[in-house]
Amino acid sequence: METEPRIVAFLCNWCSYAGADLAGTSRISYPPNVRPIRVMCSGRVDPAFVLNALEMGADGVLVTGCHPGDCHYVSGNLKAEKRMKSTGELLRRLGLRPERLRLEWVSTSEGARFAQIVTDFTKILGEVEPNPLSAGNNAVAILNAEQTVTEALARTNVRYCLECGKCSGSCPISKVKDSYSPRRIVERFLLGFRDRMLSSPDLWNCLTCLTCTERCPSDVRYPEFVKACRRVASKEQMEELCAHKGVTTALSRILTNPSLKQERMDWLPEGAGTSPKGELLYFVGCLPYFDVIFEDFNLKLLNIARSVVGILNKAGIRPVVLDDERCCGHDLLWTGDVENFERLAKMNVAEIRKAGAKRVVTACPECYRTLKKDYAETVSNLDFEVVHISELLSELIDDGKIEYDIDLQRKVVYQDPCRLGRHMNVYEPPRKVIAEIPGIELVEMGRNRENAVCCGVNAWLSCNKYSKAVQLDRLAEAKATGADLLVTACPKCQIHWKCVMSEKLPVRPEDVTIEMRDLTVLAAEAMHSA
Amino acid sequence: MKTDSSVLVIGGGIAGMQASLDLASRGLKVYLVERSPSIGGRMAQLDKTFPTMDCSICIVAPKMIDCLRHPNISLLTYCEVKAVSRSAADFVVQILRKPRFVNETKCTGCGICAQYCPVEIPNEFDMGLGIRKAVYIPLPQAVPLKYTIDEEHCLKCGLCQRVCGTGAVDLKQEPETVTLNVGAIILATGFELFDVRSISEYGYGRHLNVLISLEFERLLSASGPTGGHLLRLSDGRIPRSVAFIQCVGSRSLKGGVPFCSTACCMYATKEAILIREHEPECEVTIFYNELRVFGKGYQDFVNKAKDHRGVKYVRGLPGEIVEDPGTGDLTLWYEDTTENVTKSTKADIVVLCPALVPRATSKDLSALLGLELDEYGFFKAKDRLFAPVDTNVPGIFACGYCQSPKDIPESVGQASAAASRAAEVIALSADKEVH
Amino acid sequence: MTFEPKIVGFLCNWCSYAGADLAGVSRISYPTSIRIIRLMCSGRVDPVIVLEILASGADGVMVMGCHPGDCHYIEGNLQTERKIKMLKKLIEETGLGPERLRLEWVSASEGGRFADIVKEFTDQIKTLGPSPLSGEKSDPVLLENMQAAKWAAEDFRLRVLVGREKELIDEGNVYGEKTLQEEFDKTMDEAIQAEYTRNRIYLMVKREPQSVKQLAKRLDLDAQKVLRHVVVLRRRGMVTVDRVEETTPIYAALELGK
Amino acid sequence: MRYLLTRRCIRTGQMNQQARRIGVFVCHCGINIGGIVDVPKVVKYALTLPDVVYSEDNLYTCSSEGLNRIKETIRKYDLNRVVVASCTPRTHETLFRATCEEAGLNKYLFEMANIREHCSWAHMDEPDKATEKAKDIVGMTVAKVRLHTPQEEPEIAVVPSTLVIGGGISGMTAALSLAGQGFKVCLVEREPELGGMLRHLHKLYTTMEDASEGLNKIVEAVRQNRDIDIKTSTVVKRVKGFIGNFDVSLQSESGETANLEVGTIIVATGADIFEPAGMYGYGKFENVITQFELEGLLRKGQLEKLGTVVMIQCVGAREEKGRTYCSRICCMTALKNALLVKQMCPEADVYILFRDLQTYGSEYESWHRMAQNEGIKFVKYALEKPPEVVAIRDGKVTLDVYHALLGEQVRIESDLVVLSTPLVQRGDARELSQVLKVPLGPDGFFFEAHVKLRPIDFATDGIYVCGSAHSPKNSAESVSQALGAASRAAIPMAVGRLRTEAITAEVDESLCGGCGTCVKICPYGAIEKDEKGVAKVTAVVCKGCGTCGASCPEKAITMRHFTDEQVMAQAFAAFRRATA
Repeated sequence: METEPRIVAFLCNWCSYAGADLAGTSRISYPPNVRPIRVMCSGRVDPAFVLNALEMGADGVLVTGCHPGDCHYVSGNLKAEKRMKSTGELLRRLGLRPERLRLEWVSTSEGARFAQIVTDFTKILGEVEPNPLSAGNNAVAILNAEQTVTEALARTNVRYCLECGKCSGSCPISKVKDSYSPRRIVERFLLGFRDRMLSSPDLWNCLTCLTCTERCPSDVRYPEFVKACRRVASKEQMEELCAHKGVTTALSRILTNPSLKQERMDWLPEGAGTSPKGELLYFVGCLPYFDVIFEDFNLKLLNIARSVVGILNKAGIRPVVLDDERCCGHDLLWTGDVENFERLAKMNVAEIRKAGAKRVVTACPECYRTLKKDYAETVSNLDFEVVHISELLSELIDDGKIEYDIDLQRKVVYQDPCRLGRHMNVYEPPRKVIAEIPGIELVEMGRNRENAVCCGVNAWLSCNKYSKAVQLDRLAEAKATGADLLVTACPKCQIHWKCVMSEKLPVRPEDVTIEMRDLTVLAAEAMHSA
Repeated sequence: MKTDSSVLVIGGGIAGMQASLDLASRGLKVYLVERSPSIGGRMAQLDKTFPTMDCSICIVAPKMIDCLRHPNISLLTYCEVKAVSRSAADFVVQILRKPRFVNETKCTGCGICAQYCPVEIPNEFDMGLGIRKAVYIPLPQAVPLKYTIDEEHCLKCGLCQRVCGTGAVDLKQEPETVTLNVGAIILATGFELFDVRSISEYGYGRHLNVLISLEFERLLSASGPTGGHLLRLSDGRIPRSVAFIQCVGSRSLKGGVPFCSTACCMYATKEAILIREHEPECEVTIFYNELRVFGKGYQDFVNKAKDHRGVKYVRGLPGEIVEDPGTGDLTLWYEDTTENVTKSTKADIVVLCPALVPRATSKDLSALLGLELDEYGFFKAKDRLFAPVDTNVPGIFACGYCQSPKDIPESVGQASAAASRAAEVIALSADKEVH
Repeated sequence: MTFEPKIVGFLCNWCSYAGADLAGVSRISYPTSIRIIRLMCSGRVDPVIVLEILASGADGVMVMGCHPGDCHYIEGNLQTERKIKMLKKLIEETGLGPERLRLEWVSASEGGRFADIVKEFTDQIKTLGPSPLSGEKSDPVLLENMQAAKWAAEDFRLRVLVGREKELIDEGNVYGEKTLQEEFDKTMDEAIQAEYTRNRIYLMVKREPQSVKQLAKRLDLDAQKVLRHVVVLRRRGMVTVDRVEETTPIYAALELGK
Repeated sequence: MRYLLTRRCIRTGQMNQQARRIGVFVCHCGINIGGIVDVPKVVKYALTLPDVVYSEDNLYTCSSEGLNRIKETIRKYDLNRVVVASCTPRTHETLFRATCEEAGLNKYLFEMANIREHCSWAHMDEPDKATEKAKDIVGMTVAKVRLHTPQEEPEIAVVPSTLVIGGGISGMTAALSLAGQGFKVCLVEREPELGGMLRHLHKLYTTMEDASEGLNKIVEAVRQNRDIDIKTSTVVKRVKGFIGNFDVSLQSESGETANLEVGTIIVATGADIFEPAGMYGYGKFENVITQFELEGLLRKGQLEKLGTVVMIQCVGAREEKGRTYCSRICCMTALKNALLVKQMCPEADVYILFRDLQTYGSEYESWHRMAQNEGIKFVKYALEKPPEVVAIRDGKVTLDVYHALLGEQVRIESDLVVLSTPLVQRGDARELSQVLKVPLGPDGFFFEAHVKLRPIDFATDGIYVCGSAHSPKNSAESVSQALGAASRAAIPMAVGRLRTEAITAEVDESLCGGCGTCVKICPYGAIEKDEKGVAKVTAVVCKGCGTCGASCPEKAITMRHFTDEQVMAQAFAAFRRATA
């Protein structure tokens, strides 16, 4: 039978909520399927709220606030307007339909208007198909903590810890949070303080940058250990430390729903050459979504995708680009949600196979690691090769398939993203791609390659004063090289650094602000018609 | 006992010398083979020895000379064992005599040749900190005091030939093979240093002021490149602070060797004390994980360093060393694991104590002699508990570091042990001949 | 020109000499004042030699041995300690001042300590000034006193007492009676006093025959004591009655070494 | 000279009639000396000294080159005294003496002037004064060498047999090796049976074989060996004589004594286990035991199921004062036993409370990892904050330990507390050290001749040490050192004869009053009174310290090579200006 669409409504305390009250006191009736939530201001409504509501199966989300100019908090409602617009766009690209989100202005005196809005909204929602998502949708793991930890202790060599403290001396977080020490966390696990550890925030502070693993004489793979423990660790800690209210992980979870029809291709420029099937597949990653979520940073992240396709076309390659590509699941994996990760993995692998690709190229180090390493572990006999764009490009350069024809007079410093560097040992190809560009002087930071320092945040966890400190330190190091352009091969580095740069800084801005560019974008800049 | 029975000792370090002297002074003939131009080994490179603080060359030089002068010892320096076969109780050994291009009998060691030689190269004996000529003696107290032309760098300009008063230089010298019959063989090939470049976070090879301990030892040595003055290589400044890092490459399951080199904690302590004696103002810190003080008088030695010499011991291995590109000063990031805080400290010089590993040549020798090596590359003992110096091949014995990590006294003791076993074997074969 | 002390140092071969070596090896500098004489053991230092050297004008003498317990010859250094104790008392008697003699323990690893001690002692000597016996003309009285001390140190009695001290205190005498340290020290002091005085008396009468009274006056001792010493000297065949003036015997010295 | 010759000086004053011809060789030692001291000046000065007929400088006098120069010159100028002014005689005297000998000169007519350690190196900033001092030092040496006389080193025969004291693994190994080399051995053990410490141990790391297994093989071999004379329940009562000819009297439990002649002696008396009376409730509670006692329980299989076992390392070792040393073997023993306990009852919770884990060498680290792998828990404690027994209730011991690496207190409820206590010197060691006249070190263990290069010899020739009597060792290390001792002892015996010290005391009978002071003073019992009641020196026992000479009331004793006049001549040369 036809079920009533379920609506979650966020009402601002000063106008809309009162308006709703008035509707009641005036005995104006409206559909009962709305579930009002009072917030002080419509500006309080975060895109994450919207996504979470939908993820839990709401068919529509109604956000109401004061009329422009009436906002009790001056301009909260205008912020809400901007935010809801982009959230709507997010829903569109997700294939969840923008109609499910509605923003309206309702004043104290507009009881009738409120009732009308709810009635209309219900009607509209009745016409679109019901929300494919539902609370039962997400996979939940039932795990034995004891067993998981013990298994992890063995698998990741943690038991061989010699307590030498080299990890703490290497860890970017320990350096700014002197009480944080991987080996001490390990020691506690070894001494059997399991529950205490699983409920402590320490587990979520790890950047999983692998610096400690790189240097640990006892071959203790701490980040792997942390990854395993996060599966059974208390999630409250995680939620507290989660950046952006977890909008991105929500996004990833939503994408595990097979029936979604995404709208993610419209970034492709006119005349860009792609093919539905073929040898080479370009795995775009979350760029279309980040493009929306972080539009304020104005990083134009989709230019990375455009550059990739551009360069490949220039080399005479028409890559496959999947219109139903899903999130690679990296963040879910590293926050302990292995089950939903596996779903994504299977869906992506299936799509890639369908396209008949023998080779998958990614421009994102996280996708790169995840596809190449973690998919291989989840999905048996991965029958395609995964390469990073930098590897492909240096290959094309060697084969003379592409060449730079624009002289860029720039002094460039390169950041090794953790996932590309320490995780996958790709150090030289990106440097080659940069160094080959005419007119470019490539300089190094003191700590480079396996000693490079993380951009400060991973899997959108614990973005706090400590990660900020790490970021500022790294930016200062880059700046100190005298370079005028900081190139990275990871879109997330750019997001995190841009974020810290656009904040109120505890240091002289000129010491830490530097122009950034993605490796591929830089490469494209050096080629006509790419 | 058959006194004409002879023993081959491979390696002219302290262990090899001790074994040779023990055997020779009890009347056996000894052939002491050393691949480098002079005997003396590692001990000759050291400045002092712990815990007595004896000047190392001062106590080892007499032993070197004893070997040279002992009627029962023939020194085969700049030689290598090439082949070994067995005939009855004896070993038939082929020794390759590498061309010195200097006639040993004619050379007086006056050094004129080196004065005129135009080629200058880093001196291995000084760990490359000092320089030598292409015609050289590795160290002033070289035994034998005979010059050697290193073919690799020699320009064949012939200057040395012209200036040599005794016509000892012979650029046409050919390698020759010597064949020996010996009743027993003693291996004492010692150790080499693990290449710490691979532990890139410490920046050895990138940061000028990061040294390895043996380099530092030369830097302290009165006969070293700075004449015993403690100076920083980057700018010749007297350091105000020196930090030692233990276990660089040792006790590692990854990127190193799993075992403990045994001597580092103590020699670092020794070097630390020496610094304080050279430069009382200089702060010295030793970063360690576990203090290995199991030897006789070692704990007291460390206590002395702590309490009377003001050497600072920090339990915790630094994670990385960052160099200030301008000054060359170094910043160490570490966790003081007994205070549980991560912090950084500055140092003018950082000394890495690298793992001491069996020589690469041990492999070749083991192949040559049919010896088993243990999983770490040390010569495997026949019975670790009750026959520690015996190898799997009867008549062949091992002593010193090549058998397992140990310090000087233990090597000396074990050298005597090997001598004892060799003597037994020879006595036995003598008996057999009698009956 | 500034006063550069001349110091003779007796160093035992095993510890102190090695310590001095270490000072050199470690490039620890110290005043050039010291002239080192190597002995196998500090126990070899004969009191007479020390006195001879001081008598002949050394500004100072140092004796260095292994720390108690470290002696290469088990306990030679303890013998040294006793000898030095005795010597200091004797030197005090002569008026030269015991601080020109110094005993120190220096081990093979104490290069720094060796240097410090030499420096310190040199400074001390500098403040004391040149030995009154150094230089060309030196105080004849003091010289004679040194001679007396020398002979006293050469004398059987003091030597045997020093030699037997340990035995008498640790093991006891032939009757198995142990002597208390203070008891022994008392005996020792008296012996030193006596022997020294006797040798002075001998030297005085050697210069010119004189009576007990005269001697007593010169020595500023009461006549009885002097007489007792003279009697002993006669018994030892060192002194004889030269002549008798009225009732007063005038004593003269006999040649020794017969 | 101003001073009066003493009686002795008069007598020996007129010696060395034959004309003296002294050669002085001054070494530059590269720049070590030449860089500071004006060596040519010193050479010139040397030539002004009495009886010096030749002097030259060398770059390295100790080089084969320099040594040849000395030999040539001795012949060319027919020198009968040689002085080398270079470094310290402690390292180079033997070398130069030998060189003189090769040139046919009695080696005691040689003397060294140390102008490096005692001059150039010590006075680098005062080159002029250093040069002056160097001149003095050379002057002093020449003054001494002038009075030198040739000395002979008496040669003695060496009895080809060894006394091995202690029938443990070390003693037996040494005995077997020596017997194998064709020497007779008398093996003395105070216990009724051979075996020593190993008799009480369970399994040996790292082979994990039963201690008894290896031990029995060796005991059997010793018993079978014709050349080894085993004397159990026997102690060494008295040792007289010297290397080559020790005469030893043994006493058995039953009181009868036996005498024997040996050429060499090996001390292999092992060590005792420290009893931690009163520490951590030891002695009060039966579930607080020592690691040694645990060995016993394991050996006898007397351990029933265990819940929690706590092992505490360094109990009574590495202390601030007293037993400051590390006992070397405890960490591995604890690891081994911890693993055995785990094997026995895998569910047991085993803690090792340690300070610094001594898993040195090639394979011990892997044992540490094995233990980690077995889930054995390691807790580091600090000397200042040792573990504390807070309660002992119904068979459970509650321990509080401050985990230095966590910075927090950890509480452990344990069923068994095992204390790893150090090896300590045996109670009867001091007695033995007096019998043998060999020293004990500050840690109470036997003290070798040189820590670095003579780890097995005693300063007293012919006596050697091995095993835990020297310092704590495990069986492998003891065996290795025992073999070493065998080699050292075999050297004089294989050759059969040896030269002894020439620098000895000499009694002038005409002067000796027979007071016996020297007899009492001599630390080596080298002096005895003969039938005439006159002191006699046993030259081969005398080590030449000279204490007797300096103490002889009659000044009847001359110290060869360090005579009064030699020493004094040296002293007076020190102030040529004052006394010239």
